Amino acid sequence: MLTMHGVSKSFLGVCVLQGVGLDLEAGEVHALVGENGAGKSTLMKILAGEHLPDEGTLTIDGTAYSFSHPAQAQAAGIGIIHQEFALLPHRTVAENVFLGREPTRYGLVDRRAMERRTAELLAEMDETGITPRTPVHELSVARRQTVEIVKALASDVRILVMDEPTAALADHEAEQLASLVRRLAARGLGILYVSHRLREVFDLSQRITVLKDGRHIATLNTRDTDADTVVRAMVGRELGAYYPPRARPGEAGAERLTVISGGNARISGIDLTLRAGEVVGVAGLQGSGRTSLARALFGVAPFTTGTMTVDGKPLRPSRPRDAVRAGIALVTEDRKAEGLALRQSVTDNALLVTRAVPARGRPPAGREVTALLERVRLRAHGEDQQVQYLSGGNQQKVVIAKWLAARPRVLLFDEPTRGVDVGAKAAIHTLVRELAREGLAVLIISSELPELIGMSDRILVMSEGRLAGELPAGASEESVMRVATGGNRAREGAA
Amino acid sequence: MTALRPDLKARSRTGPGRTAELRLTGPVAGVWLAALAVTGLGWIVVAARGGDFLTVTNVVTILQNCVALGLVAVGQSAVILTGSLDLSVAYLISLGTLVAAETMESGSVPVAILAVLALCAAVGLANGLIVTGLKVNAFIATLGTAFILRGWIEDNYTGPAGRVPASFQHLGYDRIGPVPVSLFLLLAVAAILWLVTRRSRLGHHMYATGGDEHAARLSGVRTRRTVITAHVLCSLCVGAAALFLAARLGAGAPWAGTEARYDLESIAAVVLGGTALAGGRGGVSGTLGGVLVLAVLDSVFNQLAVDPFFKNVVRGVVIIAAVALYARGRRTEQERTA
Amino acid sequence: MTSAQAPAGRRVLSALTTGTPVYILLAALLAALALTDPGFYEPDRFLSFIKRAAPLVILAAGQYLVIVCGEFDLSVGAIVTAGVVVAAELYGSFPGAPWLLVTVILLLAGALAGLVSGLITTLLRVPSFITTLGMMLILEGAVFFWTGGSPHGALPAAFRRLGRGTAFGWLPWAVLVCVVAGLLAVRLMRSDFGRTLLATGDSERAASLAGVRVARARTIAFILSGAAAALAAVLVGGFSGVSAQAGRGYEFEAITAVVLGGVVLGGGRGSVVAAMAGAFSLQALFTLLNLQGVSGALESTVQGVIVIAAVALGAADWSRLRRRGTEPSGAKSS
Amino acid sequence: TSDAPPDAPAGAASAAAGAPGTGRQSKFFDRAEYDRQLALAKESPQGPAGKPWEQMLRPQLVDTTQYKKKGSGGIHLCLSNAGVFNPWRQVGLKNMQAEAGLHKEITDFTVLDAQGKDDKQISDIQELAGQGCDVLIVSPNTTATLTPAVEQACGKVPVIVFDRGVETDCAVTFINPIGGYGYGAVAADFLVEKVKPKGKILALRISPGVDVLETRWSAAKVALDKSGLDVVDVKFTDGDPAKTKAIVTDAITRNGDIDGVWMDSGATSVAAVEAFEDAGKDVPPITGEDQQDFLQVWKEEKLTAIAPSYPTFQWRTPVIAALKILKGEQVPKEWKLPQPTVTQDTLDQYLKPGMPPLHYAMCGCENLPGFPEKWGGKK
Ligand SMILES: Nc1ncnc2c1ncn2[C@@H]1O[C@H](COP(=O)(O)OP(=O)(O)OP(=O)(O)O)[C@@H](O)[C@H]1O
Ligand SMILES: Nc1ncnc2c1ncn2[C@@H]1O[C@H](COP(=O)(O)OP(=O)(O)OP(=O)(O)O)[C@@H](O)[C@H]1O
Ligand SMILES: [Mg+2]
Ligand SMILES: [Mg+2]
Repeated sequence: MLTMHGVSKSFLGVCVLQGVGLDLEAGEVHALVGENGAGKSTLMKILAGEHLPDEGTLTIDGTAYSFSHPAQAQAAGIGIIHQEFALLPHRTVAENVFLGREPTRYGLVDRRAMERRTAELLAEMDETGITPRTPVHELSVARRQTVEIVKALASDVRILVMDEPTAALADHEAEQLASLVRRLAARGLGILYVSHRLREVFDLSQRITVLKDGRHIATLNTRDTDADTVVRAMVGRELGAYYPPRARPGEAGAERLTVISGGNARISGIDLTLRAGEVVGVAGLQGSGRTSLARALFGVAPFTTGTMTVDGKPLRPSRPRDAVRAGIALVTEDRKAEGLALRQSVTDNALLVTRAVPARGRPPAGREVTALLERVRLRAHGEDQQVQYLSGGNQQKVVIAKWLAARPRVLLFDEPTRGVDVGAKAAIHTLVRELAREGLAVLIISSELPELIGMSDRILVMSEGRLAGELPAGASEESVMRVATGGNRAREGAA
Repeated sequence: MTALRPDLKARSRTGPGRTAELRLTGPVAGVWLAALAVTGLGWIVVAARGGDFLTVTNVVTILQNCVALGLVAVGQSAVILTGSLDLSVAYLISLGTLVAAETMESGSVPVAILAVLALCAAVGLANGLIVTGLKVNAFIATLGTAFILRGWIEDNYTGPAGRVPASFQHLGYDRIGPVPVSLFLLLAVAAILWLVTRRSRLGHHMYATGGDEHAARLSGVRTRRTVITAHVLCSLCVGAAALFLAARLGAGAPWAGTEARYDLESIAAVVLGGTALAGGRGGVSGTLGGVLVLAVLDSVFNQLAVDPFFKNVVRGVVIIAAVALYARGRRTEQERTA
Repeated sequence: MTSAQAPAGRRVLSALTTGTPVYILLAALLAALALTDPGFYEPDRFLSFIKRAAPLVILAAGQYLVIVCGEFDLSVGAIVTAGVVVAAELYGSFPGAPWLLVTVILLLAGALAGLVSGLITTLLRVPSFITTLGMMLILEGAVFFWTGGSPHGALPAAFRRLGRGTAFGWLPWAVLVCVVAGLLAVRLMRSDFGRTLLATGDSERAASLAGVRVARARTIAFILSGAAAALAAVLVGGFSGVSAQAGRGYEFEAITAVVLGGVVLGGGRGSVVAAMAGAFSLQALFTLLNLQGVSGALESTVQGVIVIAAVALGAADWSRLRRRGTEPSGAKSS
Repeated sequence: TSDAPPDAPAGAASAAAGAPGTGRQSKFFDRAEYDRQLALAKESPQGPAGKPWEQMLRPQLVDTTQYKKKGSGGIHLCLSNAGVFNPWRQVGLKNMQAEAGLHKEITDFTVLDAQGKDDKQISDIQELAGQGCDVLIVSPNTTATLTPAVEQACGKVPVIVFDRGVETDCAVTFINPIGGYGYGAVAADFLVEKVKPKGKILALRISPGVDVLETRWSAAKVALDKSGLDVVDVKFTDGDPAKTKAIVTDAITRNGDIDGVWMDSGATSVAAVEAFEDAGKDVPPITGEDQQDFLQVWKEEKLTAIAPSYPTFQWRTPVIAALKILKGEQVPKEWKLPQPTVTQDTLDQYLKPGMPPLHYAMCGCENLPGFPEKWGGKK
């Protein structure tokens, strides 16, 4: 029912899409994959009326369209779930869901109808933890995702675009989403599904379209292909082993960081030791307290109880600066809001920490910066390019470079490869292991279990704000999930 | 889907159902409480000096003094809610009174009202178009319009001009019982604006645009139109203020708006009323409270014969302190919920 | 990093192009001045033009620091007025005070006002628009309350030399002060502090999580802006003597100058050189309007139109042109 | 050397044409009032010598017995002041307060300050009228706009209006000096006398559109146009000394020489003088106002100068008038005060060392209690 043909788009003279075509049947889940910056989101945004294409045609059920405003796309029956949330935190769920198409009575907004309809939609999605009047900022990330979906479904959509809907979700939540996608497709919606998680792509889709560098590479029938083929099409070459080798026995050295019965409002009873040279993974469900653990270690929302030492010296970081001075680095889960000054150059971002905290050594000079950026394998137009114009994976590399410049002793990664494509992911994995080899202590929080298991020398599992268990390298996904969901608490959580 | 920790659960049980403006600690209730407190304080201080603060005349004067600033501030809240700003209101008021008085002198009152409203709508439209179309920051854009209006006024008027017929001056002077009619004008305009911002689609879009313009646009909101409409609404309110002032002054005055610094005062009142300068939060009802606080303060100063320069010091302190309190409230709220 | 190092020339180009419209505007205005008044470029007249622009340039540099980290300073005009009045008051009480001492006292007082604004803004989280608006009311009110509306002393010649006198008999001190202040501002923005200030304006959270002392950086910006305003007060007071409205309107002029320079309100973007060029443009515009004999009344109309137009041009998509010039030179690989 | 287009307004046009005219006369120019003021300026006032604030010109006395205060209680005097937004008004208000302090029978003196807001002043007047004042003194912010409020108040209390007028004669008396035409003419006549024929005159005005200033300029225009002097520039200074200096500097370089400077008020005359000094030129005949800083420069630099005044001593008169009214004594319907001019001869009399630079010499405050400290001066 939808056909896009010959779509081209360039930003600031850089060609992002070149003659890309795509078609979608009713009731079909059509996956769109490609490296970071391949142009997936741009194509979807063109479909949603956010960008005007430079060239190309768009027809729905035989009618040609050209959207210059998202409202027009909505009117044509297109709903989109954005890669970045488009929710207003201080407005209620119902207001967000009906934003731009509020029902009216006598010319005034009919709140009651709005809230009733929102409640119905939420109920349809088996979501009981949200009421229509809750302000969105009170919701967890996963629930905001639900609101986004409800919002997209609230109008009469025939085509639903989902741009990395599971990036912020744990596997277990992603499965719930998958069943919803199947139900929607069964209702006759055409669904365009963008994801970096190949497993769910193969799980859900009937066809897969691969983009690379703004070009259409292939459209494959899911049934007739396999992951290796898709990856090869995406990356343009064979990817070797997925994960770098783990630490050899005895490689883990001195204690770098220890926490004894640390706790605060969100987490409690944290006993933790990180050693030089090892990569420790932290698993857990959404909201289990993993980010809170990282934020406590880094002094953002510090421990209020317990003791913490770094290299044997006691440390009570009360703000990030204290942690940075002690040699701790945190790669946050939200790199755009927390990791980067988007309108500054690559260099300025890479040097930010060393400039702000001279105790970590003089800021490296030009040549050293170049070496650093080469080390993280950054692909950019130049060192003076603003990072806002880099793709997600390359932005993440800048974040890592920023920390490496400060020569840290402990590296905390919160979802280091969220929204990062397979190629860049592999590069980051390799880099992480290299850093551990050099004697850093590394902590990785990830919602993607294969990655976590592949990378970690041991795995800590969090549940309800506590460390619920520790598993050795190579533990199975099932065993991790068992500890993470732990008994009847799991059922309560699965709202 | 999410495993709730105990504290989260506790919160979500009380959380839903409450809208921000009903909270007693929220800025809107806060500013009305502040108005009450200032009144009480004024009453005590004045009484201690042997005066009587809450006489009917005095209350009426306070209310009367709210009207002009109230009209402008209510309009200003509309633009500020939308994430914009209007610094041209002062000169627009001046020009409005001049146009009103001159048209009334030579034509009729209805024509004059239409002329003023048309002029204001045009200026608002221009402001909106410059902000959205030319993408000039609202601060600079409306400052620019202010300069343009100023030049126009200075080039064409030397001193007061025009004459307002007695029939129209009723708006400025008459009372129904002890209540000035102009107060009804303010209440009517405020009610309309309240209805628009809180209950109409446009209003929802205004909050959305002010809260996050990008997100609003993605959700299908015509953000540009919304901003333009907010500017027009604001300027229409300014027009109402100009008409009221014309009625009260009996003539048009080239400095009616500027000497009273309606531009900065209205912004101060809006912010005092708890509307976030960045947009997206707050509302008309708070603004009225802010205006009332300023008027009550003024009245207390009058009663106590405070040095006018010292008044400014106190006003500055009050504005900063009030906003600091809101910021505190907002911060603790964030800490609780984030 | 795979692309080649940016050649120095290109970097200069890109630094200049971030403020392109303002340099074009300035060039146009200076050319128009030359046409209007052929004598404009005689050395002493041109120097006196710079001398007149000096206070605004200094204010713009200070305002730039505040704007670039995402704030506003509306109190600078009041600081200028207060500075002049306080200086006169000081001389009223201590007629023999050495000028350097009084100048230093003013600078410290300006810095103090900035410190207070900065602390209120960063610690109490009051939007700086409000903080500095309040500060403006407080300063004006307090100074006039103190002096009863009119300053008591006169400014002696020694104090006024910076604003009025010349060095070596031909170079106005004000020009020298302006150049030094400008160079310091450029130096500052190139320093680590300057870069972190920019990053703070761009993303407060990212900066704070990178160890930047955000509140401190912002407060320093306010302090410097306050001190710059006090320095401007020394020049203004020196140039024209005691006046109770010495700084009237300077806050808006300074902000306009900075925005003309392509600096984005909200922070994180723009160069201090362009901001100062914005101040020169504004002064050139005033001079031109004056020389053209545009009737006093219409002057502000013309000014309004030009400011809107210039900022609109700056907001237009110049980056498209710019990008062409900085197309990556190194091949993509990896 | 001006490239101003021929149709440019005011000064520029005349410079281009070299004609004596200074452009069209302001539409607010009122010939009859102009003639009346010039005539008044020539008359000598009635009243005690040396106390100009008690003098009156061509008084038409009216009966006030109806306002005579009965009973013995103290007098409650009220003032609705437009504001104290410039030094002139600040000096004036101090004069009035000191005058009120002179009289024991005044037990209450309430001042409401409208801070330049017409709207607030209307409320202030309403408030005061309902507050049991014995006399209400009004210094209106704007002439036309306060008329209705004053009319209302007239029904309740005896009202005295001063400085700017209102468009009603319901007030018992309206106190003001001769006026703007008189001011402008004195200054212009001085230049006509002192400057060589066809000399180049620079006219500096504060800002357009202010009626009290417009009258000053339009009177000067009449005199200058007639004289054959060449008004090369008419510029607005916004009352900003820095801008004034710049304008004068430019005018000097552009015109080679300036032979006389006319100013519509004194705030910026020192800046104009300095511009000549900084340019290394002799200061030509110049006009100013009775502000101390100008008088001081005048004396120190031995200028050829004149300072017409809009005297601040007029702030004393309303209190005196109020007392007269409450005693039932006659007062003039329009109490025209003299408007003395500071000339070379009287310069020393008005120049008071130790007074602040923005003080107005014509304050008539020298013998008031608290002088000079209250006015910011030193003994
Ligand atoms: N508004 C914009 N201005 C300039 N460049 C842009 C803009 N939006 C996207 N780009 C660039 O276009 C390219 C494609 O981006 P797009 O977001 O479509 O990639 P993507 O395939 O969705 O990647 P990811 O997997 O990281 O989400 C990137 O190089 C990006 O930097
Ligand atoms: N003290 C805090 N103040 C503000 N925000 C916080 C605080 N602690 C955590 N958060 C935010 O709350 C969200 C939920 O974090 P939480 O620790 O509860 O779960 P999590 O297990 O870390 O979730 P995830 O699986 O996304 O990492 C995160 O986005 C985090 O940034
Ligand atoms: Mg994307
Ligand atoms: Mg997390």
